[in-house]
This record gives sequence, C-alpha cells and structure tokens, in this order.
Amino acid sequence: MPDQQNPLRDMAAWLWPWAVWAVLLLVLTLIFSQISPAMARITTDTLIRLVIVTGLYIFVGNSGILSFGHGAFLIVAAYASAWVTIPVAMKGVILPGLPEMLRGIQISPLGGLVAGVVLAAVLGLLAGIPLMRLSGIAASIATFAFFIVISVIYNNWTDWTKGTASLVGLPTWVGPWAALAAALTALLIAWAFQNSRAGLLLRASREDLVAAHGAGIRVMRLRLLAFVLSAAVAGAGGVLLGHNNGALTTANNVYLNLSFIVIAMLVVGGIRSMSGVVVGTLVLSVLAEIFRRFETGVDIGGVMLQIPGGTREVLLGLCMLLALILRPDGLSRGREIRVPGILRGTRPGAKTKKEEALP
Amino acid sequence: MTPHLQIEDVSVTYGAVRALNRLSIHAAKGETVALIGPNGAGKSSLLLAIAGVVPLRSGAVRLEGRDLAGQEPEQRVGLGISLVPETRDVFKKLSTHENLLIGASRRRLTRAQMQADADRIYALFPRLAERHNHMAGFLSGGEQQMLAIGRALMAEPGLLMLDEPSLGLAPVVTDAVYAAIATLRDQGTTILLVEQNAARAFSVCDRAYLMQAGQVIEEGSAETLSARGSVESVLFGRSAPAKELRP
Amino acid sequence: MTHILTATGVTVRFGGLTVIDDVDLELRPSEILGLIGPNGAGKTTFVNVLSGFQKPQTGTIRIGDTDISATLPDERVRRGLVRTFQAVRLFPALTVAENLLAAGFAMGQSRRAAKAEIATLAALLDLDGWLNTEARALPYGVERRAGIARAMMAGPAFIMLDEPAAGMNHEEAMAFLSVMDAIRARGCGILLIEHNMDIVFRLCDRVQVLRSGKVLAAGTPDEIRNHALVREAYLGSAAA
Amino acid sequence: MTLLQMLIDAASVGGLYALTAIGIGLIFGVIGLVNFAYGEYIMVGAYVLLLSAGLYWPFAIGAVLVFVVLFALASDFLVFRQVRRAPPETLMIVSFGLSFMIQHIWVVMFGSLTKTVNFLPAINRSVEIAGLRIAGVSLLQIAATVVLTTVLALFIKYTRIGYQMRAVSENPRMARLVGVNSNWVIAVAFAISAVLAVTVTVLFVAQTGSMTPFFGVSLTMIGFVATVIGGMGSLPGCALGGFLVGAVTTILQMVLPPHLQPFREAFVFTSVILMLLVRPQGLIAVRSAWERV
Amino acid sequence: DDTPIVIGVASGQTGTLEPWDKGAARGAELAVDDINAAGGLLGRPVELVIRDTKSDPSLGPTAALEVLDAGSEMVLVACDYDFGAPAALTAISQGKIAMSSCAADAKFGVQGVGPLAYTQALATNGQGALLAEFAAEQPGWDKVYIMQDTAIEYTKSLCANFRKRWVDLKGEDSILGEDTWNGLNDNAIAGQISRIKSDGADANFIVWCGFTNNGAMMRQLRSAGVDLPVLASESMDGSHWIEAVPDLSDFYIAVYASIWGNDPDPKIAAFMTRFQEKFGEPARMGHVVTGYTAVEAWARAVEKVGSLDTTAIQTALDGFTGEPLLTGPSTYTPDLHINLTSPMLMMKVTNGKYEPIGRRAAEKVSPPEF
Ligand SMILES: Nc1ncnc2c1ncn2[C@@H]1O[C@H](COP(=O)(O)OP(=O)(O)OP(=O)(O)O)[C@@H](O)[C@H]1O
Ligand SMILES: Nc1ncnc2c1ncn2[C@@H]1O[C@H](COP(=O)(O)OP(=O)(O)OP(=O)(O)O)[C@@H](O)[C@H]1O
Ligand SMILES: CC(C)C[C@H](N)C(=O)O
Ligand SMILES: [Mg+2]
Ligand SMILES: [Mg+2]
Repeated sequence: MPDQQNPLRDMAAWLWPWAVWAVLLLVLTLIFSQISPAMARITTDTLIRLVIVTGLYIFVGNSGILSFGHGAFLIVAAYASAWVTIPVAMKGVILPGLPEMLRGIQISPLGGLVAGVVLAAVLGLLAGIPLMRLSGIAASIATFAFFIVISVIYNNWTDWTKGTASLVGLPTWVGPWAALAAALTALLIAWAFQNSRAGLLLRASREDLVAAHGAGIRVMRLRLLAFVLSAAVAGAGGVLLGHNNGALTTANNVYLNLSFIVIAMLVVGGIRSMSGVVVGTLVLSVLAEIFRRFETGVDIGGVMLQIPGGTREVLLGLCMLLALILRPDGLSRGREIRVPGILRGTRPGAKTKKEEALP
Repeated sequence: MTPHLQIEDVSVTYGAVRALNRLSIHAAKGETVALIGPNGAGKSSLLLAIAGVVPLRSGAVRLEGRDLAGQEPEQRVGLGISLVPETRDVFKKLSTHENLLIGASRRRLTRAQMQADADRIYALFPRLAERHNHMAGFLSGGEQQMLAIGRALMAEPGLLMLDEPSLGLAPVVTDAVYAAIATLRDQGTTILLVEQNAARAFSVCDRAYLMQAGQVIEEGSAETLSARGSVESVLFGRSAPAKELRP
Repeated sequence: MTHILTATGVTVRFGGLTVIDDVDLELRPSEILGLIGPNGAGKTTFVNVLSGFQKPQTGTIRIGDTDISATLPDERVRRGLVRTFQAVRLFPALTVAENLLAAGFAMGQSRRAAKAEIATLAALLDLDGWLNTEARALPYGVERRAGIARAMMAGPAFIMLDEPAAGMNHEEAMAFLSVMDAIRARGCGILLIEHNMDIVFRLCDRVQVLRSGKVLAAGTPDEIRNHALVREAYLGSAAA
Repeated sequence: MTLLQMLIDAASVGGLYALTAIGIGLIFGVIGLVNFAYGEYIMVGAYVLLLSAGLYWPFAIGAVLVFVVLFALASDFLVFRQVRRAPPETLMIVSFGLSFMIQHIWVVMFGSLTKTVNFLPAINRSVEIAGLRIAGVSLLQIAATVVLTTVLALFIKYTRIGYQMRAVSENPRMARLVGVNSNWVIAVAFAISAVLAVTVTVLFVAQTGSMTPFFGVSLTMIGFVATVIGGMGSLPGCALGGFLVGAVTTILQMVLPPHLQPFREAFVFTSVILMLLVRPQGLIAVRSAWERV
Repeated sequence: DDTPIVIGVASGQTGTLEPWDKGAARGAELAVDDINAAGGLLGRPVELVIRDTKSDPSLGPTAALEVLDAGSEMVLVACDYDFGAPAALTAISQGKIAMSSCAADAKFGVQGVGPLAYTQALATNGQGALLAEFAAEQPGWDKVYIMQDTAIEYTKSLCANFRKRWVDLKGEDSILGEDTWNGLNDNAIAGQISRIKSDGADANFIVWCGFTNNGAMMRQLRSAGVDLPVLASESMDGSHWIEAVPDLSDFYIAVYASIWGNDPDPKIAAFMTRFQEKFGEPARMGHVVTGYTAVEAWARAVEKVGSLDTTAIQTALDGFTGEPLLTGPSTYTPDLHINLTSPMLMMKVTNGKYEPIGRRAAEKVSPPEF
C-alpha cells in the first residue's frame, strides 16, 4: 500500500547516504591505521581534514558564499582547548601571561573540545552578525579579512598565544579513532542540516537571493545559523589538529594555506553535496600522499621510481585542474548516494501518491 | 530547389530528457513559418539548436543546403542566422545603445552606418530612443523585449528566429512588431516565428507547424490548420514534461 | 474589519527620471484590480515599491491601519503581501516541489501542511507532472505557473501578479481565468499586471491605467475599454 | 616628519597595489574571472627579467612582455577556456590551482630561495623636491597607474571590443548568439592584463631587486581586496582601492604606538571589513552593480 | 653487528626553510661521511634518512614518524622553533633525541619541547649580546636605530636581546628610534625609511633584525640614500640576496661560518671546500655547519657512553662543557639545551665583498627567561 507509513524505514532511507560513507570510512580507517604509525598518522590527518571540510561545507554548500575565513575558527578553537588542557605545571612555564584562572586549571580532553567548539561558535556568531549582511564576492573578501584579523591578533597576543612562537604541551590524545568519530559526527551534522527546513531555505536563497526575500525567507538569520554551526564544526577540527600535533603556531600563514587546501578539497569534490565533501577530501589527500611517496622514492618491482623534489605540488595542482576541467561541478556532480529502492518505498513527495491525489 | 533552412531528423536531449525527437521542418527563402505548440513542446529548444547553442543528438541543420554541424553560434550569426531568445537576454550592464551596436558585431560597419541602422530601430520602438543611454538591466520587461528584437534586427539576418516576440509587450507595441515582421517578410527575410497567440501568428505566416512532445504533428498553411481545428486540440492539452529516455 | 492594502502618494525617481509620480492605489480582499499601461509606465516599479524591493522617494504603504513602509520584503511576505516576478525567478537548482516547499517553510508551515498545500496548488495550476523537475529545466509557460504557485504557498491576503499570463496561449489563458477565480475565492486580493486585454477585461473588478508614472485613468473594465486616451496610447488593435 | 611626506610615502606603498589591482580588476570586473594566477604572470615575468638581465634594458623588458603575454594567453587557452561554463567557485579554484602549479613548477626550476637582480637601479633612487622625498620607482608607479587606468577605462567604455568584453562577461552564451567571438575577446583581455602584469613586474623588480616563486601571492591577495573595496567593474575604483590599502597600511605603521604595530594588519583588515559593510558595492560603485527586480 | 645506525632528518627540504634545512641536511651528510670514514659509530656504519616536511609545521610529525619507522636513533629537525617543534615532539615522544640544527630560540630545549630536545644554535640571547658588544666597540657607533621584522619570533627576540645589552653598555638614550615591518607582507617600506631619515637623522648605525626579503629592504634603504652602517645576524646570511643591492657596503653580519671561502678557521674553511666538492656548489648559508655539528655532537655523546641508550646519551650531552665541535666549544646543562656563549664570525661587507673580521663570543649574556 503506497500510503502505509513506516517511520523506521523512512529513517533508514534518510540516513542511508550518510551510513554508506560512514561504513566506507570505517573500513578505510581500519585498514590504514594498522599499516604503520606513520600511516596511522596520515589517516588521522585526513580524517581531521574531513572534519574541517565538512565544517566549511555546512556554510558554503548551503549558502553559496565562499568563505576564506574558516581558518579563524580553527585557530580560536585550538587555542581555547590548549588554554584549558595543557598541564598546569607546563602552563606555568609556557604561558605565564595567562590569567590565573586559566593557568590553574586543567580539564579533560573532551572539556577542551567543548571549550574550543563553544568559543568558535561564539566567535562565529559575533563575526557573523555583520558579515552575513554581505553577499557574493564582497562577503568572501570580508571573511578573508576577518581571518587575517584573527590570525594577526593570535600571532601577536603573546601572553595568551606565545605570539609567533609555537605553543607546545597539548596532550596528544587524537588518533585515528577519535578523528573518525569526529568526522562521522561532523558528516551527520552536515547531513541533518542540509535536509532540515533551514537547510532547504538556505539553499533556496543561494539560488536566488531576491526571490528568497520575495518568498519571505529570512536569509540573514539562516545564514547566521549555518555560519555558527559551521564555525563550531570547523572549530572541532581545529581542536583535533592541535591535539594531534601537540603544538600550535599561527606563524607563516599555516592556517591560510590550510584554508585554501580545504576549499580546494570542497570544490574538487563538489560544493553542493555531502558526498562531494568526502570524495574531495579523500581524493586530494590520497593523491598528495601518493605523490609524496614518489618523491621519497617508491620501489615498484625492484625498480626505484622517484620524481624530482617539488614535483609533488605540481602534480597535485595538475590533478586538481584536470578534475575541475573534466567535472566542473565537482567529482560528485552535486549528487548524493542513491537510496536503494527497498528503502525508498513511497515516501511523501514521490510520484505515485501525487497522481492519485489528482481529482 | 533547396530550401533556405532544412531541419532533418533532429533530436535534442538534456540529460535524460528528450526535448526534440527526430523532428524535420523546412523553410523556403523568404518564407515566414510559425511554430505552434503547448508548453514544453520543444519550440525554444528547436530555435536554440538551429542557433547552435544546444548540441544535436542526431540529425542535421542545413542552411542553403550546407550542413551547419561544427559551426559555432557566432559563426552562424555570420551566416545570417539571428535569434531573439524567449529569455530576452539583453546585456544588462550595457546601455541600450550599446546593446543595439553589439547586435551588428558580425557586420563590418562604419560608425555612421551603425548609427543609421540604430536609428531605424529607434523609429520602430520610440521608447528605446528615450532610453538609449539607460543601462539595459534597468529597462522594464517590455522595453527589454523591444531591445532584444531590435538587437537581432541590427544583424540584418537572412534567417530571423523570434521566440514569442510579443511576450510582455503592450498591445500597441505588439501591433508594431507584427507590422515590422510583415515588412521583413516582404523584404525577403526568412522568418521562424514561435508564438503562443496562434491567431496572431497565422496573420503573418505562410505556413505553420504544430508541435507536440518534440515532434511535428501537423503542417500546413494558416487557413488549412485553423480550418481543421487541430490547433485548439493541441494547445488545450495538459502540458507534461518530455518523456525520459530511461524509465 | 477587513484590511485594505493602500498606497498613498508614491513617487519614485531614478536620478532625474521620475518613474512613478504621486500614485495612489487601494486593493481590497477578494478584489481583482488590473494595473495596465504602456511598457515602461512604471507598473513593475510600483509593485516593487509595494513589496519592499524599491524604496520610494515619498509615499506610504499600509495594510489596514498598519504602516509597513519601513519593513523589508521578507517581512511583508509574512504579513500576507506577496508578489510574483516579471522574470519569474524560481530557485533554479531546486525542483518545483522544493520551490514550493521552501515558500511554505518560510511561513513556518509544517512539512505536512506544506505538502498538502503543494498538492492543492499543483492541481490548480496544472503542475502535477512537473513537481519533480528542476526549475531550470522548465519550459517558459510552466515556469510562470510555478512562480504563481510559489507565491500562493504563503497563503497571502494580497497577491501581486506581474504578467502571469505571459507565455500562455489563448486556451491556457482562458483556463487561467478559473485559477484567478479560485484565488479570489480564498479571500485574497489580486493586483494584476497584464498586457493580455482579454484577461484583464474579463477578470478585473477595477482597472487602473498608468502612463509615464501617472494615473491616466481608473474605472471599470468597460470604462477603460472605451477611454479614448487609453485606446490610443495603449490598446491599439486590442481595443477592438 | 611632515604630514605631506607621510602622504607621499603612503601613496608610494599604495602605488604597486593600485597597479596590481587594475590588472586583477580588468579580468575580474570585466571578464568576471577571479584569477589568482594573475600574481604568477607578475612572478614569471620577474624570472624572465632575471634571465635577461644582461640585455640592454628595453630589450629585457621586451623579452618579458613577449613571454608574459604568451604565458597569459596559454593559461587562457589551456585552462580557462576549458572551464568557461563552470560555476564561479570552480573558476576561482581552477585559477587557484593553476597559480599553485605555476609556483611549484618555478620552485622545481629555480628553487624556492630568493633570487636577486640589480635591475634599473637608477630609477630606484629617491628624488627630493622641496624637502620631500619620493623614490623614482614610486613616481613611476603612480604615473603608470593613473595613465593606464584612464586609457583602459576609455578603451572599455568606448571601443567595440570594450563593450564586447563587457557583454561576454555578463552573458557569454548570448554574446555568441549576437556573433561576438568570445574566445577572441577574452584572449584580448588576457593579453591586456598581461601587459599590466609586466608593468608591475618591471616596477616591482626595480624597487625590490628580489623575487621568489611565491611573491605573486601576497600581491594578488591585496589586489583582490583592493578591487572589491574599490568597486568591481570600475577600474578607477580598483586603483583607488589599491592606493587606499597601501595608504592605510603606511599611515597605521606610522601612527600606531610600537606595542600595537605588530597588530597593524588587524587594523588594516578591520577597516576593510568596515568599508565593505558601509559600501558593499565598493567605493566607486558602478551603476550596473545593482540589479533591478 | 654492522647493521647501520640510522639518523633521521625531518625538516624543510623544500619551501620557506629550504635554504636553512637543506643546507643543514647536507652538513649532516658530511658528518656521516666523516664518521663512516673513521670506522663508524660503535663499530657500526651510520646512515641518513631524509624526509621533507615541506616547511609545513603540521607535516613535521608525519615526517618524523617516517624516519622513526626507518629505525632512526636521532632525529634532526628544522632550523627554527616554530617549524621544528612538532617534529621534535614526535621524536621525543618515541624516546629519541631530537636535534635542531639552528633553532635559536632558547625555548627549543627542555622548556619548550622537552628534555630530549637540543639545538646547535647560539641562542638569540647570545646573538643579541654579541651584536651589542661588537657595536659598542666600533668607533663612533653611539646612537642606534633599531629595525625589526615582526614576522617570526626569532627576529623579535634578537632585537630585544640586542636592546637589553646595548642599553647596558650605552644607556637608554642612545636608542634614537625603533620601527617594525612585516617581512612576509610588506614589499615597500617607504614610511619606515622616511622615519629613519627624520627620527634617525643622528644615528650612527642601524640594527636590522630581518628574516626574509632582505634584498628588497636593503635595496630600498640604500637607494633612498640611507648609507648608515647596518648590523645584522645569521638569519640574513647568504649569498642569495646581496645582488639586489648594488655595491652593498657598510653591512656587518654575525654568521656561523663564512661561505665565501675566507673563513679564518681552517677547519671550517676545509669543511666548506669539502662541501663544494661533494655537492658541486658552495653552501648558500653558513648554517650548513650546524647540521654537521648536530650529528657530530650526538655521535660524540654516543661514543662517550658507548651505547644507544637515550637516557645515557642525554646525560652525556647535558655534560658538554666547552665540548670542541666544528662550530666551536659547546655547552649544555640539564636545563639549557642551547648554547649561550659560543662564538660567531663577524663579517663586513664592502662593495658586495664579505670579509671576515673575526670570531667572537658575547661576554655578558642575560640568561633566557621562560
Ligand atoms: N536546460 C534544460 N534542462 C533540462 N530540460 C530542459 C531544459 N530546457 C528545456 N528542457 C525540457 O525540454 C522540453 C522542451 O522545452 P522547451 O523550452 O523547448 O519548450 P517550449 O516548447 O519552448 O515551451 P514554452 O512554450 O513553455 O516556451 C521540456 O520538457 C523542458 O522541460
Ligand atoms: N532601477 C532603475 N534604474 C533606472 N531606471 C529604472 C529602474 N527601474 C525602472 N526604471 C525605469 O522606469 C521605467 C518603468 O519601469 P517598469 O519596469 O516599472 O515598467 P513597467 O510598467 O513594468 O513596464 P513593462 O510593461 O514593460 O514591464 C522604465 O522606463 C525603466 O527604464
Ligand atoms: C630565521 C630562522 C629560519 C633561523 C633562526 N635561527 C631561527 O631560529 O628561527
Ligand atoms: Mg519556449
Ligand atoms: Mg513590468
């Protein structure tokens, strides 16, 4: 019977695209983290990047505004977590300028994560209120300016951040599994948001801002919501980054470079789907790793293959260009994984039901 | 004698949607041919295919016997094909006057000749003359429609394709446009006219095709078609999306 | 009491060009008011003023006794004043159903209520077969109807339709008359901009004619049809 | 130090940015492409200058001109033409990927270390006029900016290819439908932007004598910021934006107390945000930046 | 047992730090050659495994893990605290010694990385003091103008330490002015130059704490007609930028070693000759010797304790007092793993020619504060 309601099946159908990626990521993590400590680390790095790309996607994919500013949330969240998780004894030496209240405490890694995420979200809110009024390239440039402001402040706020110097002493609790958990959570958040009411409305405004106003959509509020959510998720990525490296620095544009890599991953994968996020991150990360290996030399059937130093980036850039030329809408072409027929059944909106409703 | 325009077995698809299905039509030199059909019949797709902006999946478009395959849209303009698209597509950031001038891109004209041609358009649409220095994006809907028509006329085409030229025009202006179409016809321009208002189209055309679901279902002179009453039956049918290639 | 949409003393200038010159207008519930006039007369601009997309130099817009002159477009929609666009402007990458759903969500409708409303409107506007088509792939005539449906999703008290019948053939236009009647039956006031005089004269309770930003004439369809100036400046052969 | 000297210094720092911004603004505002690889046109030019440093200087500049124009045309032909119809964010990342790739090809060829060349030291000398000091290069930068902005603005406004360029950028499909050869028109725009890039190269190398494969990046970034705050689609706006960014930077450098000086960029970019909030369409907004409903 | 002992290099073989880190890796290669020529370490051959961090701090741990995977007993990391710390942290978390070739920030050591981290640099405390003492000796150098790049910690700390020692020697009033720029962003410094010309009109010399883009800055300074002597330190070493400045003169710099074939220390001069022979080009910066010393110091400690036991090696390193190494006598203590007083070579540049003045060490160095 077409009209039969089956909440469990609907739920499964709703979750399906996410679940497929979750299983895939789980299997990949399982395999790669076992190979060697270095490989486990590369796996962790990739998953953390996936968290960050997902964070960026929540805003960019739904609002259509390209943000160059998400690096700021990484910085802010990572340092916040550092302030509360570096062991008290070390903090006394490393950050004597920190206020007594922070210097005297040391909370659990999870607490640090929460602190980081909350601060990123708050900053997202404060920055978002003015920035979300802008659209198009002006908005993108403004987010870029916002990033520079935050990064310069953290780069010189010596008492709290150690300025251009590295901040060390962050407990290194992040491994492949923690990163995987974070990545799956982030993807689920992104998935839930894009399928929510707010998600649909925001995507509508991305398509045509004037028409969105004409349909009564409160665009600024929705953008702000997405911006804050996206800041929080990206912030989580920042926290993981810090606790994976055990050290933080804002010097030498590390976060700026990271921001561009992350945007490239998103666009190569396809800016308009969650699947694009996963595909883009995985493909570029894997390619980067393969080329890196070739640079240090790979033994293939007794022949030592080595590409000259520095060509890794050239090849990576070339692959990026080819991908974009062949698939301008991203590798995923903005599509999601198809829900199999048995799960789809006849959900509201499907054709058959509509036709029956005809007079 | 080879017809001026010959469409043979043309199919056009958008992804899985088939907009034109092995459709053939022709137009003799100096003939005015109307295309009539319900929403989604594929009329606009056909004009775009002739202009070269949507690719053919099969079949051929011939102009004076010559297959246009591989000719870029701008080259087709050079061959005398000119289109007034239904979306108008005036260049919003160019002034009204610049929009007219750009219509003559393929003709090697002196400034004076160009101005003279533009003045003829202004005479046809006095409203545009009043707005000649306006950014086209600021024009009203009807003014933009006049501009789109004027821009196409600036190319002095041998084959003019008009996609719903009366769209958004005030009744008096529609009269003017149809008078202009009649003049062009008399001057020997081949015209392909898509029009929702069948009676209006029949008033100027020599021949008409009735289209439905990407195919021609009837052909004939205005009188025969309206006599047969097939127009009403076609147009009054409910519109539905074109059939998908795959289920 | 029933609320009336009133605009008083609206003037719009662009640089030195006066596009609307001190125009008043009143629209009652369940009324169809035709706004006609030559191309460039200022009809669309006037709708832009009413819907909040264009700030007038002078003039006030009221719904009942509430002055809404200072509100933003989306706010006006939530107050029951919606419009369609002359250039339609659907959300191109969304399907027709999603276009309508978005409009329902924007008004805070539940998914269920919105879906029911979509079904009703689709039947009314002959969109059934098109609901799962992306808006960018629609033929022009369907696009226009989808635009009207999207506006109707808001359950408006007043709707302003900018050339809704453009791109419809004669038969469709006649079918469209019943759509207008259905909308009117919901208690909705309609401001109709249209160049198809068949529709205007058959449908409207009153007609107001703009020329060069000024009200040239106002009255019943019959009065307008026989108004000498209107015939000459606007109607041409359509006056017949 | 007098206020006047301060303004002159501000203008000389802004000169280079202004010059960069009009090159970016031409492609960005007129063709509608956010071209990150613009900085690389400047960069590769510098290396040609390095290799041709032995030549009599007009020949050296000629060599750069030929190379960079061909280089820009090649980048259009091989890359940008392939993605003409892609969505804007894709175009942006394509140009970014291209820029990244060129930089690293140059790293492989020349190393990432700074290379130096003593090119035209004469024009780098300062001139003193009534007690005010200004470097010769800065004078040239300012002059070049003013002249090139004017010439280009007139070119785009009044020539046939000028309005064809604007048409192509707005609606490439329709432009072809009226018979504009869009590939040709875009190629011309790339060639012009390459000429602008060469101007930047020559003056930059004369000023700093140094280059790395990465020096184009920061110039491009500032160029974009300048273009957007100045007003997209308006070349004088781009130039103004460039001067402003340079001027704000220099003036802040001089008025900020020492302990705040490291935060200078934070102040500069906060003012960028403020300017955008106040005038989202840029300082010199062209009318066409607004869309009527 | 003749399985090789592996020494890992995880630093920026390409990217911003290439001139420093690639040089250091090559220096380390020469040290390995020497050890192997002398019969190896503990009777075993020594081997170098190099992984590039691309000068990206976040790639440091990966590179470090890879060289550790390859069996490294010691890891040589980048020539800078910010770039080197992440790789070093990874190495010491696996219980291995991490050596930086030339991170000059005293935090690179017990306090900022951990007790297993060492650096071969002379701390900025020493560098700054050395510059101040040198300047104070020059006839007529009474008034100074200080220019500081704000891009990295090293330059800030260098200027601060110069200032401290200089004020000690000449008093606060002898500083006529201070200004900054950002080497990573600024291309033009017209404003700063105008200020030197007005505020610094009476200065006798300028202290220039620069990091990158030195050629551009000096070119503008000189062509604006500022001919004052300029005093700088190791980060501005190198042959790569001077051509930008026509006939650079009155430029004084403290370096680890002369790359111009005229180092007064015959050991170093010989080293540079060998370097040129092995790699077919002269070293680009004096820092190559610190790469050599890093291996030398670690191997010396290993020989002393006769085992590869990390704790033992650590104790041996901590016991270095005036240990003669290629770069000069080297001293570590259990809580300071950087040299404070080792010597550097002062050089003077006239018409683009580098002439050695002589090696010197600072007399009075204020100990680092953490
Ligand atoms: N860009 C597109 N992508 C996918 N399908 C399209 C696209 N453009 C048109 N179609 C489909 O092709 C078919 C023919 O459309 P076309 O616009 O040619 O019809 P038409 O006869 O011009 O209709 P109208 O009278 O409404 O203008 C329709 O089913 C339409 O949905
Ligand atoms: N933003 C604007 N800037 C400049 N002029 C404008 C602007 N908006 C409208 N105009 C001018 O105002 C006049 C009225 O335009 P409007 O769109 O209101 O006409 P209309 O009555 O809707 O005409 P049509 O029937 O052709 O749609 C036009 O001549 C147009 O050029
Ligand atoms: C300039 C740097 C790369 C080198 C310097 N010795 C430092 O510690 O940072
Ligand atoms: Mg059509
Ligand atoms: Mg209108």
